[in-house]
Order: sequence, then structure tokens, then C-alpha cells
Amino acid sequence: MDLLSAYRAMLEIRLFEEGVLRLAGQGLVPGATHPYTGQEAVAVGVLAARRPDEWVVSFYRCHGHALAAGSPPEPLLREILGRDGGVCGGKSGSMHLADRANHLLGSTSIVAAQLPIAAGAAMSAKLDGAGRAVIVFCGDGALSAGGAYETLMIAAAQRLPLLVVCEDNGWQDRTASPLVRHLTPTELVRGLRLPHVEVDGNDVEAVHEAATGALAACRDGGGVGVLVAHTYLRHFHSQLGPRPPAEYRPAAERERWLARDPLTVAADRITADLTALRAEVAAGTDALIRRVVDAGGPAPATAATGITVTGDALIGAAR
Amino acid sequence: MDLLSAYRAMLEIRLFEEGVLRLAGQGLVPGATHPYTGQEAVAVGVLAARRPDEWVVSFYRCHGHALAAGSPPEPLLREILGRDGGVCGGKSGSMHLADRANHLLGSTSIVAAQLPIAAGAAMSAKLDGAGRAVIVFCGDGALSAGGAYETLMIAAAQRLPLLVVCEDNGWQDRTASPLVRHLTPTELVRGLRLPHVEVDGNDVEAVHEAATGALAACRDGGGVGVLVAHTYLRHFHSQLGPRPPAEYRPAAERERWLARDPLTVAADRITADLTALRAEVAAGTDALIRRVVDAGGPAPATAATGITVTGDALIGAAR
Amino acid sequence: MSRPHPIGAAVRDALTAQPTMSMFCTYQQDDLVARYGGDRMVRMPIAENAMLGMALGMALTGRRVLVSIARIAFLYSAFDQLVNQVTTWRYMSGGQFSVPLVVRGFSRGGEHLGAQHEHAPYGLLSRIPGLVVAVPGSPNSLAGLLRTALTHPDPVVVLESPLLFTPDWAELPEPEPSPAALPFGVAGLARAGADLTMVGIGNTVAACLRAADRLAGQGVDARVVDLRTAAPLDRDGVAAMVLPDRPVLLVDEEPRSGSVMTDLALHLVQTGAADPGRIDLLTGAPVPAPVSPTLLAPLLPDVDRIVDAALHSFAPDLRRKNP
Amino acid sequence: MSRPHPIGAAVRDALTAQPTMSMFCTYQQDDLVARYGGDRMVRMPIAENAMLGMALGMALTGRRVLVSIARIAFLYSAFDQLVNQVTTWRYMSGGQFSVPLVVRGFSRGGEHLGAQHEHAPYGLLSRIPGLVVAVPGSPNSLAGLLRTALTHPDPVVVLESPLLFTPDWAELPEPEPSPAALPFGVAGLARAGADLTMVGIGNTVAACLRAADRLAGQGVDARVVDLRTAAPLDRDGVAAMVLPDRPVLLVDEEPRSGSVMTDLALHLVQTGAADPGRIDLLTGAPVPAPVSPTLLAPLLPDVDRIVDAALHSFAPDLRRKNP
Ligand SMILES: Cc1ncc(C[n+]2csc(CCOP(=O)(O)OP(=O)(O)O)c2C)c(N)n1
Ligand SMILES: Cc1ncc(C[n+]2csc(CCOP(=O)(O)OP(=O)(O)O)c2C)c(N)n1
Ligand SMILES: [Mg+2]
Ligand SMILES: [Mg+2]
Repeated sequence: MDLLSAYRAMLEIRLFEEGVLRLAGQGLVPGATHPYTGQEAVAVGVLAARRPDEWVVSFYRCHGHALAAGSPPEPLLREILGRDGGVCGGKSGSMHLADRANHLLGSTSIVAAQLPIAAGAAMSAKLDGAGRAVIVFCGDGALSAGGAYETLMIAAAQRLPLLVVCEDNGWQDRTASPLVRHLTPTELVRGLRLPHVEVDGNDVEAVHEAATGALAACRDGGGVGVLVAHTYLRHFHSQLGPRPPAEYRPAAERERWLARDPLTVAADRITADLTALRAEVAAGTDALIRRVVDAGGPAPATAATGITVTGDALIGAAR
Repeated sequence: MDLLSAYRAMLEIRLFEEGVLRLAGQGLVPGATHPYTGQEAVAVGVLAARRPDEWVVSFYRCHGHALAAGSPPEPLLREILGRDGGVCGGKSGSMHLADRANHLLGSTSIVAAQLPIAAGAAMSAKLDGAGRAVIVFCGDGALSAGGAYETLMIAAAQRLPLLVVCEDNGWQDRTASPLVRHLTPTELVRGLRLPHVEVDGNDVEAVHEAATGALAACRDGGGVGVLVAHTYLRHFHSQLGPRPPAEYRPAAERERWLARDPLTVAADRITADLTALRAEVAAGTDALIRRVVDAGGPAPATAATGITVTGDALIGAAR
Repeated sequence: MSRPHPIGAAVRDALTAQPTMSMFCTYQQDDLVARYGGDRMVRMPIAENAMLGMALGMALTGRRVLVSIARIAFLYSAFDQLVNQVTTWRYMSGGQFSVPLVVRGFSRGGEHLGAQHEHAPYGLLSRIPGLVVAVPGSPNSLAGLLRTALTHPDPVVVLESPLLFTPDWAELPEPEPSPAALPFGVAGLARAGADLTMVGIGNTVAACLRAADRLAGQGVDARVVDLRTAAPLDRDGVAAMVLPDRPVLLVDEEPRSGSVMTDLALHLVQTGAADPGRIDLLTGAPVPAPVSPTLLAPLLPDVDRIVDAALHSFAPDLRRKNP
Repeated sequence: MSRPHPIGAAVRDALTAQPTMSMFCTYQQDDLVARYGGDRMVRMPIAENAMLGMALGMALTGRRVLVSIARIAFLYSAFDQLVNQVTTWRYMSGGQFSVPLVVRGFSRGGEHLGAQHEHAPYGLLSRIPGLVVAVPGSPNSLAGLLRTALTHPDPVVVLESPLLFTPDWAELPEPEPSPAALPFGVAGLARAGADLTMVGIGNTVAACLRAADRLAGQGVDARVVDLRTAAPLDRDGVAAMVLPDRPVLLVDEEPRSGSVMTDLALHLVQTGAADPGRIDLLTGAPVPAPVSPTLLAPLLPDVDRIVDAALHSFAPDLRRKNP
């Protein structure tokens, strides 16, 4: 992984997400948005280690994962704003992005539900026998869900080529994770005897190195692996409606983490001047936003289509 | 605990269960029966350490737990045979025994569902502040269920006075447990950093000692504890209909375990002559079975009552 | 000063009156913790299945639990406990135990969160024997039904539309005179009227009331009935409230197939309360909720469509009255 | 030699024809492992939620999965995956993915396992948009519907009555001439008849056919319709099959409230296919299943009750024909 491209990829996510938050403030984002700001190094570092034909599975905080998986920004933003030409036709919105062309299997807004789905994709990969792994992202709170445990245990018993990337930002919405679980993610997966690696999630190079090793093990038949990335949300859990939520985290904690922003960490290691790059990415993002904001909505006639392949007549009588 | 009474209690369970199996062979048991034979030392040893006002929660293999909890055998057998005067009015049958008078909260036939329910009872006990614990039984396979994990984790975070008794018989129905999980029950609860104790489940004295210690810790605010009892089913997982299932376990394994039958283990330590005791228990069980077999069914008019307290009119229109 | 939302007092009154009542939540409300203590306001991880099972265990041991599940969408993660444990324990035990347990959570309305969050499954839930399914259509109705739920000895699910909590909640049509307790299984007359009857549930109650205002401007005087609970379903009450020999329009955001409204319509027809030719249903499409508002709009009944259905489906009948 | 149960060939043919098809199970069948390998017959722990989620993940990546969940009762443990993931993924992704996934399991019938095991929730399941709910009423129908399910590109749940697997399964009334694939959403004419129409689903199909034999002995010639799938529900097909101007009896083991049968009855009435006064429903009681057979019997429709309902509810109509 080239650090400069990684920086660029992180910056693209950062500005995309800040743009989405601005748009949300203007009431232009239907539903909720869960900004990925602050965690960019995880998606970028991990997915730089992935082969393009390996499936990625995400959750509601999926914009960064989608971009890092190579999904083009415009259909993503159109989707997030509920406009015509969205990658999912306006049906997924912010929380359920899927892009088959770029091997993004999808994203779920039910905490932890993505984990068994990814394990199933990994079972396919195992049966395919082509040495492919599957990468799934989840939060630290998600590991409390029974479905997460079931998945980890089955993946271990079946030696599935699955890399679980746990983005440990210390919080689950407005609840500090230690208040509701006596084990950290690392303690948990160690306790379950799963191959795992812990990494500074704000250091894109460290993440990339760890992911490269973990993915190699998965592909080589080492079975499920867990990568625990310590990171932090720059903004907040989510925004529903035009106003951001009230701050809920201790100021000292925030300051400590924000001083270690993943973009700063990377930029500090880059000797080249980043001014032009920054201007270029900013201009690109601004232009993208303008284009999408001017677009109309998807055709209403598509609303009741695509529930089943076999024809929507089969779904039962409408009115 | 007095070993002689423990032996008697185990024998009562053994003969009760063998009686039920005979009745099942005659087509007299509606539904399935999951014999407790072979595991008697667990129920008897654990529940001898329980205070009578501590709730017990069980699962489908509940006859032995109910008897050891002090539930009188006749209403239990009436329930199991679907006769009049059953402890649950004929509605529970073999798998869902509950006896409020003897603090048996109930039993569930959905694997692991009893665990959160027991944790809730333990939350009540904690709020009551009277130093009572709650005892819940489960199988080894049950620990693979997401609900079991969720419960253990919450019970740990909340320091609930809950004793989980895992009856590790090595099998989950016809599947050998190691085939579907990479950790034994002990490895699992150790990994989750739960206070636990492992014990020979066929040695009623050892079980009792372990349970006494574990329960004392629960009552003293030590939080959830797990007692893993290694044991084995003398007969088989379950019988549905008049014919027992085909044997599914390796002969060598069976022989090894059957040689260590909990009744033999106890009897070998008792110097007194057991002949009279055995005859007495056998006669009592036979008489019980005759009485119950001669009984009629519950009144059909009670079938549609007792769904809600507020009156069954509320449950919606019948025909 | 604007009046406080009536839900607050409903919850606080119950917590005050019942010292053995607890609340389970993933989001702990500071004000309630301050008032009733963190012990009773139990903070839970993301583990809805265990959360509901634990609530059952507490209920069986003599305590009442209010499970604040955040969204009804998350109740599917606890469905075994709901269907197989919570609603069967009393019956299976032969009546030895009661289950005073209430689940409340957001249903759907105006949020555009998509297929996995937007659920108002009162039709599906009403198929579970022994479960009360409350579907309030206004802020007072919400408080009233929750008050009843919180003294009810059996399990209740309350589906709370987010529309009842928007900043403008006080502008919603309010058919209930007060936030006092409302009985289960008793539909309410939300608006008197003489020309046609509209029956709503949840979000469609406000929509029907607004449609009735519009219809009034066109000389049509619509009666509106609020079902209030999907289970028990007040079939006879509705049959007694519909205007005899006048059209009946049943309006539901849920899809039609096997809905409470098809059940009700059949009852009205079979009891002679409504004429088969003069009863119509306006329902949601059987489609997972899309996020884009442009796509969602055509899938749900709205005020325009209700007015339209009332005027067109029943044109001859209404003309009969307004020559 | 007695003929083998047609389900065996249905499963084997699919596994043979589709090398990328897998089966998930908690109980591994030795014969299938021997034939298709342990890799494709995946043995699972007791973790239905993950099991269904994994099946979805395999389906999304181009493989078909048959989830042998043992009992439909255990599907509640996987309900989030069913309602929020399996049946939404295609729609939410804007049609990028198909979900060729089949869940099969025992429903209920003759087993006396009680409230937590005895479920045939086709009414409830039919409220999930996008899900096919197959409810076979005979061995051939089971094989036929499963065959279709195993080539279907969308999720299907097959509710298999244990009555179709008893040692005497071959003695069951068999309305289907062969175990060949049967289409979804197409009700079948299970018995010709001229005096009244009985409509059944699942277990009530055999009960209706047996009742029809008894009625024949009394000079009443009953037509029997088998719904075959609860979703899609073949409203128009049934409307076309009911005898005009003759009584219609809808027979369902599920409780009446909001059932497929109330839906169907309304459709028959609104389309004029049946007269409101000559349509009747005979349904199960809304009660969790008790174990004691003495208690269960009064809660479900049976042959006696069907014959009785046919003769008494419609006495005037039948007399009209048999003077
Ligand atoms: C089953 C379920 N329960 C609750 C929620 C509500 N919820 C959404 S995000 C969230 C917190 C998740 O925290 P974590 O897994 O740490 O991920 P993060 O948001 O911090 O990235 C909660 C409780 C949900 N979406 N799904
Ligand atoms: C949720 C659920 N899935 C599957 C089953 C079917 N089942 C009944 S018992 C059993 C095995 C349980 O094994 P274990 O927990 O070890 O207890 P044991 O029967 O050995 O005492 C299974 C799979 C069930 N009852 N509930
Ligand atoms: Mg987090
Ligand atoms: Mg076991």
C-alpha cells in the first residue's frame, strides 16, 4: 500500500462524510446517517489488502467501507440522498449500501446481522476453493449480540475464510461499551480462542499490515480471524433529521483521540506537500455534491418492483 | 447433604424416568420424553444445596429437576401423561414443567431459552436484596445458542446471583458436541472469564460440594457462576412415540460411562444395606404409575382458558 | 409554555406507583435514572433476545418490566422469547404465573430509515395468542394505552409511531380528550359524522381525521373510528359504530393481505353492519420500506388518497345525500 | 414393497441437479452425506439465527441453500434474519441480488409437543412481503411444492406437517396425481363436487377430503379446494373454483383472526363468488397448543366438526338440493 494513495482515499472519505453531514443539516438526507469520520484508516487500510473479487460486508456505518471498496462516489451519494441513479435505486439509503460490481455484498442496519451473512459468503468462498477470503466490518457493541457469538463459533468450527474487522470505538451509540460488557473485544475473542490481532486503528499503515497478515492466514485455510482496530468517531454516532445530537462523550476523551486523527497520523509521515491534493479532492467532492443535489428522485413506478425475481404479482394482492 | 437421602432421591428419579419410558413404549405419553436417567446426581447434588425459596429454572429434560426441587411426583406424572390433576393442568406435558409452590419457575423446550428467563429471576433476586440465588440447568449444546451467550455476558456485567448448571453429556441429540463447537463448556466459560467450577457429574457428593460453594458465592454478591457437570445419558436423547430411537453413540463410550452410573457411585460409598430402600421406592413408583394410568384426562372446557389473566375474551374472536 | 408530551407522565406515574417496576433499555434516560435509580433503569447491551427473556423472568417473579426496545424492528431479534416464552408461560403453567410485561418501541412514520427499521407489524403480532397489540394514533391515545399496559397483568406490545414524537406532535389531530387510561379492545369514535365511516389504526387515524376535515369542506361529513388496539380487535364495537347504510372505508398502512382490516371488513359484511358493495379498503403496499421519499410516498395511504377514495369509491352514495 | 416417501427424491434430485446447492441441518442425514459429501451437508450447532444468516450469505454469493431447521418453531429464533435480511436484501439492493433460499421444517400435527413446538404460522409468515409460504396438504403436494421451492429464485418457507411423515403417510388422502413440481400461488381442485365447496390448507385438506367422503355417504357431494400456498394466496383461483350459489366452508387450523381465510372470505364476498350468508369459517382456537390430547381436541377443526358444519350451517341450502 502506498501511503499517499491511502491518505487520498481517507481524505475522500472524510470530505464525502463531512459533505453528507452538511447536507443532513440542510434536511437533504432522508433517514439517518452514521458518519465514518475518524475511522477512515480502518476501511482504507483493511481494504487495500483485499483482492477485488473478495466480498465485503458492512453495517449501517457503511459509506467509508463502500468508498474504500472501490464503489464510485456518485451513485453512493445519490443513494444516500434518495435521488435518481442511486447504487440501490433509492431503496437502501444511507444504511444499507450494496454494490455488486465492486463486491460489496451489502450492509445491514440491524446490529450484528451482517456477521452470519458474511460467514455464509465465506462458506461459499471455502466451497469455491479459490483461496478467497471475505471481509466483514462490525462495531465493538455488536459483539454483545448473540448472532455475533454464534457466527464466530461456527466460523471457528468450520474454519471459514472470514476476516472480522471490529472497529472498536469504545461506544455503542450513547452508551460507553464497558458499562454493558465486562470484556473488551480483544479479551472476548482471545477468550474464544480465535486467531486475532489488535491494532491502532488510526494508523493506516499498521492496519494495512495487520490486515494483510490476517487475510493471508484466512486465504491459506487458517479459518476465521478477528482484527480489532482501536479507533474513535470524530463526530458522533448518528444524525437523524437536520440537527446533530447533543455531545455525549467526555471532553478529555474526545480531545485525546481527536489529536490522533488518522489523517494527521498519515500526513505526518508524508514528506510531499499535500496542498494540491487536498484542493483537488475538495473540489471533486464539492462538484459531486452539487451534481447530486440537483438531481431528482427515482421513478415512483419502481417503488413496488424488485421485491422478488419471479414477478411482484407473486407477493400478494396490493390494494 | 446426607448420602443416603441423596441416593434415595436419585433412585426415585431413576425409577420415575424408567417408568415414564415404559409408559411411552405403551403409547401412554403424549409428545416426547427426554429421560434424565444417568444424570440424577446433578439435579440431586445441586438442589440439595438450594434454599427452598430460591427459584429453579429448567429445560425439556426437566423431570429430574422437578423431583429434586421437591415437586410431588403424582401431579408431575399426571402432567406428563396428560391426565387430570397434572401440575400444569395438562398444558405443559413432559417438557415444560412448572411448579410455583416448589419454586420451579418453569421449563422450556426451546434450547437455551431458559437462560435469560433465569437471569431475569436473578435480577429480581438481586433487587430483592435477600441474598437468594437462582439456579438454572442447561445442556452443553445449549451454550452454542446466541441467547446463552447474551445471558452469560449480561449476568456477568450485572453481577446477577445466577448459578448456571451445565449438564455436559457430550451430545446434543444425535450430534456429538465437539463436531459443532471448538470449545468445551469449561473452555468457553473460562474464556468468558466467568467464575466456574468443573465437577464429576456422576458423583452426587462432589456435585453437592461444588454447588454449595458456587451458590454461596452467588448469594454473597459474587455474581454469575457456572457449574459444569460431566455426565452422560443412560438411555438416549428423547423418545417421541412408542419406539425408542436407534442407538447413535459409540458402544465403547457408552460402556465406559455406564460403568460409572451415579447410583452405583453413591451406593458403593454407602455401607448400609439398600435392599429395603430399593424395594420401597420401586413399590411406591409402581403404585404411583397405576394410579395415574387409571386417571382420565383434564376437562376439555379448560382447554381455552388461562391464556390471559384478564379474561380469555380479550384474546380475540374464536370461531 | 407548550404542554409536555403526555408519555412522560404515563411512564413516571407507573414507576412511582409500582416500586417493583423496572425498565430495560439500551439508551438510559438520565432523568429517569436520577429519579428512580440505575438499579431499576437497567442498561442493556445489544442483546434483545436476552433482554426480553430477562424481562419475562422478572415478570414471573413478581416484578413488572417495561422493555424499551427502542424500535419494534428490533423485536424480531427477540421473537422466540415473544412467541414461545412470554405469551405461553401463563397458559403452559396452567395459570400458575402472570406475565406483566410491556414492550414499547418506535414503529414507523416519517423517518425514512428503510426496510430494516420501518415496521408497524400489528397484523403479524395480532396473530400471537395472548398478546395485546396497542397501536396508538395520537399522543393522548399513546399515553392512555401505555397507562393501561402498565397495569395490565399480561404481555402488551405498544407500537409507537415516531410521528407522535416529532417537534410538532402537539399539532396532531387529537381524538382523545385526555391522556387518561384507555381500555384495550375498545375502538374509539374519533370524529362524529353522518355520511360515511372511515376506520383507521395508528398513523391512519390522523390521516383519516385530516381527510375528514378536507371532506367537510366539500360537504361530506365523515365519521372516523380509531381501532386503538389491533388485538383485541373490537369487531363488534366497530360494527356498532359504522353508519348504517352508508359507505365504510378502512384505512391501513399495513398491506392488505390477511390484515386486521380484511378481518374487520368480513365481520362488518357478515354481521350486516356494512354492505359488501359499499365497503372499501385503502392499504399499504406489500413492499419493504424504501428509503427514498419519492419511492415511499406511493406505497402508503395518505390524506389525498383517502379523500379521493372517499369521494370516488362512494360517489353514488354520497351524491344520494348531497344532490 | 411400499413406495418410498416422495420427499426423498425431491431433495436428492435438487442436490444432484444443482452441484452448488448446500443443506444446513442440526441433524445430519447419513445417506445424504454419503451421496453428496459432508461439505455440502453442513452440520450446525443450535444457532438458528446464524444458520439462516449464513444461508442468506451463501445465497447472495450464488449458491442455493436448503435450511433444514427441524421445526418451524425454531424459525422464531431466526426471525430477524427472516424478516429483516432474507426477504429484504433483493429489494434493498435495488435488485442486485437474488436469494434462492428454502427453509423447511415440521409444523404441527398429531405430535402433542405443546405450545413451544407446535406451530403452523402460515398466516403470520404470509404477512412478510416477498416470502413464499408453502403449506402442503399431502405427500405429493409436499414433494411438488418443495421441488418448486428448490428451483425458485426467492426465499420460500415450507411448513411440513408431521402427519405427512407418519408410518401411515401412504394412507393419507392424496389429491395430487404425482409428486411433480407444483406452482406457487395456484390453488388446486382436490376433489370435484357439486353441492358445496370446502377450502382447506395444510392439515385441513386431508380433513376436508375425509369429511367429503362422509358427506357423500349422506348424499352431499362436496368439492374440496387445496390452497397449497398461503402466500401467494390464490384469491382469484379460489373464486373461480367455488361453486356458484352454493355454500362455502373455509377450514383452517390456525385461529381465525386476521387469517388467510378471513382474507379469502372477504375476497369471495366482494367479488360476488360467494354470498355473505352462505360462507362460513371453521378455524382453530387462538390458544397455544396444550399437550394433553383431551385439551387439544376441542381446539382444532376435525372431520366430525367439518361434517357437522357442512350439514348444519348450510342445512337449508343442502335441503334445497336434496329434497
Ligand atoms: C438489533 C439492534 N439493536 C439495537 C440497534 C440500535 N443501534 C444502532 S447502532 C447501535 C450501537 C452499535 O454500536 P457498535 O456496534 O459499537 O457500532 P458503532 O455504531 O459504534 O460503530 C445501536 C444500539 C440496532 N440497530 N439493532
Ligand atoms: C432453538 C432450538 N433448536 C433446536 C432444538 C432441537 N433440539 C432439542 S434438544 C437438542 C439438543 C440439545 O442438547 P444439549 O443442550 O446438550 O442438551 P441435552 O439434550 O444433551 O441435555 C436440540 C438440537 C430446540 N429444541 N430448540
Ligand atoms: Mg462502537
Ligand atoms: Mg448435551
